[in-house]
Amino acid sequence: MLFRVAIAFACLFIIAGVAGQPAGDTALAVQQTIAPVTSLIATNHEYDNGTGIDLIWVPSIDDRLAPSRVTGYEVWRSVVGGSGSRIAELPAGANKFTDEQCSRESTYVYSVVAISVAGNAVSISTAPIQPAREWINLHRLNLLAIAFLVSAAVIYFIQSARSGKKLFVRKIAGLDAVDDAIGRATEMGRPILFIPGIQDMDDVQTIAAITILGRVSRVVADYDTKIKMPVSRSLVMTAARETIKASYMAAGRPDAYNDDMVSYVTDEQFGYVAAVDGIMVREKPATCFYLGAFFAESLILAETGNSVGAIQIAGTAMPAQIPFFVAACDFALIGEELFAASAYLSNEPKQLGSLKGQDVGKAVALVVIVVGTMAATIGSAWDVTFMNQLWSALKVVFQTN
Amino acid sequence: MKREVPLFITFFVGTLLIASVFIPPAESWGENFSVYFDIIAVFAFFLGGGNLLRIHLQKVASKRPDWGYSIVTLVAFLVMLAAGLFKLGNPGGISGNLTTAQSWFQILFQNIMSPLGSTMYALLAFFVASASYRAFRAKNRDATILLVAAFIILLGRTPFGTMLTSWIPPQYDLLQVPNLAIWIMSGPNLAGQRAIMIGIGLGIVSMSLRILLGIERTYLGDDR
Amino acid sequence: MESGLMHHVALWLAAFLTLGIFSFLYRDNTWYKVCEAIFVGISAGYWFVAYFWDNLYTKFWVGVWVTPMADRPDDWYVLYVGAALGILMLLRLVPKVGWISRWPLAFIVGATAGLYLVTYFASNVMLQIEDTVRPIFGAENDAPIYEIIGNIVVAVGTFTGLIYFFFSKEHRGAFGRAAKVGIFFLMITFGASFGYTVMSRMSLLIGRMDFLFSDWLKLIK
Amino acid sequence: MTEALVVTGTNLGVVISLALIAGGVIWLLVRSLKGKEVERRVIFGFVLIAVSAPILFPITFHEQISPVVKAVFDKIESLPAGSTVAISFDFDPAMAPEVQPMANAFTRHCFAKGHKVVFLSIWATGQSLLTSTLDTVVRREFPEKRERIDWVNLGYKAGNQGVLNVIVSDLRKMYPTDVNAVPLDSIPMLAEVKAFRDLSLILAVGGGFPGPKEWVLYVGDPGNVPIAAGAAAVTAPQLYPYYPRQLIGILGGIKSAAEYESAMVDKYPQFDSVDKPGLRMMGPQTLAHMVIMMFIIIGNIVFFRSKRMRSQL
Repeated sequence: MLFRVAIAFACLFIIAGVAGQPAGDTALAVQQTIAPVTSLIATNHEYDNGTGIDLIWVPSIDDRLAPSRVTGYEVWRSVVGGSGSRIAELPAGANKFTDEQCSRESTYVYSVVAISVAGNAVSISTAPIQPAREWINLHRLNLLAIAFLVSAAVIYFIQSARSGKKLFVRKIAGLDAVDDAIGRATEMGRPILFIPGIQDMDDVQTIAAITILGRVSRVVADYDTKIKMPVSRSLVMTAARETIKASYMAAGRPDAYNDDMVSYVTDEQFGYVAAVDGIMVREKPATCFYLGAFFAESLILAETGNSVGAIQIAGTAMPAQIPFFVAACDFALIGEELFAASAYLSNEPKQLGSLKGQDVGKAVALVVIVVGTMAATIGSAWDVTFMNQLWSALKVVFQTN
Repeated sequence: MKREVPLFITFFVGTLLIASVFIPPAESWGENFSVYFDIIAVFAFFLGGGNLLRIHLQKVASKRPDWGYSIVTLVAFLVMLAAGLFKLGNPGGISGNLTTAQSWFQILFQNIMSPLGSTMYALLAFFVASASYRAFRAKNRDATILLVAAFIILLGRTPFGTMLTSWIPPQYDLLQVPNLAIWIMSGPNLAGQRAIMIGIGLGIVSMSLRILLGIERTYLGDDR
Repeated sequence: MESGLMHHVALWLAAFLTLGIFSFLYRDNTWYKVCEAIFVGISAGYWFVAYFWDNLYTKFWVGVWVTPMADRPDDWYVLYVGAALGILMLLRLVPKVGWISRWPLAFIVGATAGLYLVTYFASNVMLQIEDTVRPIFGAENDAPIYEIIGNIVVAVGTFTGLIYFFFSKEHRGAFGRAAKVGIFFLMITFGASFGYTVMSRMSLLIGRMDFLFSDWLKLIK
Repeated sequence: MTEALVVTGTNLGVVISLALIAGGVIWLLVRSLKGKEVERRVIFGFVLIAVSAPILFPITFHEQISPVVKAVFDKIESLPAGSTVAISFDFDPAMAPEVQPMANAFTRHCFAKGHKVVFLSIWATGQSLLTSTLDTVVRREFPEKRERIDWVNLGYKAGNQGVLNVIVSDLRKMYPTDVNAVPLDSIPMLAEVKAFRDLSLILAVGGGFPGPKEWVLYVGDPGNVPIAAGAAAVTAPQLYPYYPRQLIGILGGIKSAAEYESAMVDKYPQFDSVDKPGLRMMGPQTLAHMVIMMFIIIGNIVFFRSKRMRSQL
């Protein structure tokens, strides 16, 4: 209703403006009011589930004055056969808007109102438009292509390793120490402590930690070392028990396995840390593993572990916590090494093949950084067209969203 | 069956969610997963909470060392459960807001859990100091770099850093410690962070593929 | 809100717990063990209650029973799938069919792997690479000298840092030297982050000491 | 740019505590020159004194606003009055001493500029801290601001980044009502806010997971909304890669909070009388830093002494 009144008013203004131009009195009124936006066009928002419509327009002429006489714009939408409503308020200078609250079943008409202190001006309405849904998001085609490329490299090297091709993998210091660290605990007759971070199974770092646990517990089962694993999530407890149990089965000693090796403490970050600290000072583990997603507790754990003289092997992909582990632990896996660890420890060719595959991703990154930086620098410093084209092409290819 | 079905589920669900990113009508699948996960997590807690009860009850029953503390844990756990599940003390009753100031749950949280958590967190201040003393030593080249970077940043975050180098003329103001600290954060630090982030991204791709393809299956208790 | 007595009890309780945790710094002792036991019990209860009301009640129960049909989203029935997976999880308690509990686990791990693969590839790999690619002299060729040095440092640091992470190539020769430069940058990053963090950690202690001195002992206003 | 060291409060107490620390350090220095390691508990004791003394006998320093902080301040300044801004309380009591001063300063600034504020939390523990800001800042200092007209409290929703994923495109799907069960559709200030991408600015205050980074990934980038972070100092370095494109500015730790408070007082002198925890905490902060740097130096002296002694053997 309001919408129609607004249109009616706008028409009146325009008529009054046009008709009254020569007359002195009304000319003043015309000066005070403002021009509406022009060239308002509505198009379907591409590659969505049929929920979006893009609007673009040319701002009111009065918006180009300095200072602008327009204080802002309102976007109005009406469903064909229904009522209209204001769906957005935008600042002066705006020239586009995306309505993402549409329904595929409806047809819409839009108009934009320019707001000023003196009065408002309504644009001509758009043609009726119905949003359409697409089945493939072509905006993400570059993401799909590059992710596919890297994935294909990983799978290719897994396959080629499977067929018996010899692969070189560099030493990862922290992981070479795993056997010795467990052996030390066995000799000293003290337990090893395994902390899989404080996140749940819906964090990929926790999953990485559990896969490493699979390798570590295999050695533990072989050496007959005691393992203690307090966890802060129930699901992690379940997964860890499965994993350790399987290792004991594989080592041929299912009777030595016991559910109490893994125990749930509490979901609360510092409640968990308080309990783990207590376990450390009372049971004095010979070796501590901290692998997974860690937050502030990383240093509390590492310093307490150090005070009881444990060998500490840590690894996380939490950039903020890596420094603490590097500084306070004997060995630290940095970021990517955490994800590579289970493959490295397994020493199976196909697992190692995947490491070579991810190196292809790094190689691509290196090439793009070198070529891109050179193109961007040369292009912008000496205005070389080809270089600029190359630079913007790379930007487009690596843009996400 | 015991081995194949979980592997199939992993592969199927993972592939579906990868695809959903590229298919607009499937965009909500990722959201639905987080709802599933939250619901599964509640059920899983019955296992975790049950485990907590069992361990401490066993400790008390067999009078193992420190069994007295297990009683404290059990009482605290059950009191909190009762207070929260029955919304004890809540003026709105069982349908009221859980965190109303008068409810026992909120009182216990405010007066017991919250000071405990803050204090445990505050212990970090002490550990940061002892770790700095121990770790920041010029043992080798790497450790020396670590030490120097840390020292500049520390100095730059205090007014003394400003005073110490304020005599440096404005055209060389980068050498003033606070500016140098900011430059380290946005220059070399940024570079290191980026390398780590790119590495992590690729590491996740590779590990996820190993999991989806069933090469990595230790988490399922399948170790071959 | 709280009566005077209640307020005092709460204050002394908080002080008792605070000092109890601090006493751990001297050594493990009974006081700390009591605090630890309380903390574990209370917080485990807290999280279960939070899960119960937020997830099981608000998300599931309200979604499938309380909300009127007309107000439900189109896909409300997916909630049943979540609950079904949860119940499968509990089958672990029944030894004979315990292995079925691997299904929901497989579901979670698969979904997590799938979700992370794409989102992290986009935000960690693609976006970071794109951000690294920029003109060294600034977009308008007007960057001051320290910014130029900064840009070179970012490009070189990212490049060599990545070289350090290569697994399938031996760190020898020129490649090895580049990897050494990479470690150099990583060490600066670690040192800088550590130094930066010291600040943060001190604030927490200041907060607690402030509580002890002003709220509890009333030594300062 | 010489900064005056403004010493206030009981000067005698300041002198005594500084003397205590200095004396202790000299004693340790002498010991370490003999190549002796310092025991952990001694370090702990020093930290305790360095933090406690300036709390009991306050010392304050003047703060200069740095560009990353100024960017946030200027953004709030430049928004037209009446813009809708969200402040998310994604922290717990333990992190609160560091980031709550930022949340409070943001709240004051938004109200002083006449913005409308949406309060929410995606941390279960953030809810009560949000309530405390509402009690101590909003209701006490801005009694004229009315709930649901000038500000609204959406409260907490479980689901971490899942919540963000939804509210960026549909607020009502996650939050059908505000914290007092009032339907969002009947709240005047949210009439045009259908989703978080309709907001003018989001101030993500927090430091863990989910935090500012998730706000960028799940709301800022897909919804094209400006986001500013108020982060614990520990997470600030990881946020730098997102600045200035994906994050318009970053407050990292109590120093940034102190800078923001200084800037607020410079621009709005009426806030000179309110509590400025950021500035207040910089004294103990600075002293603690000095002590840690001392220990790093002592640690290196011990190290080189013992290395020399070993090589002489």
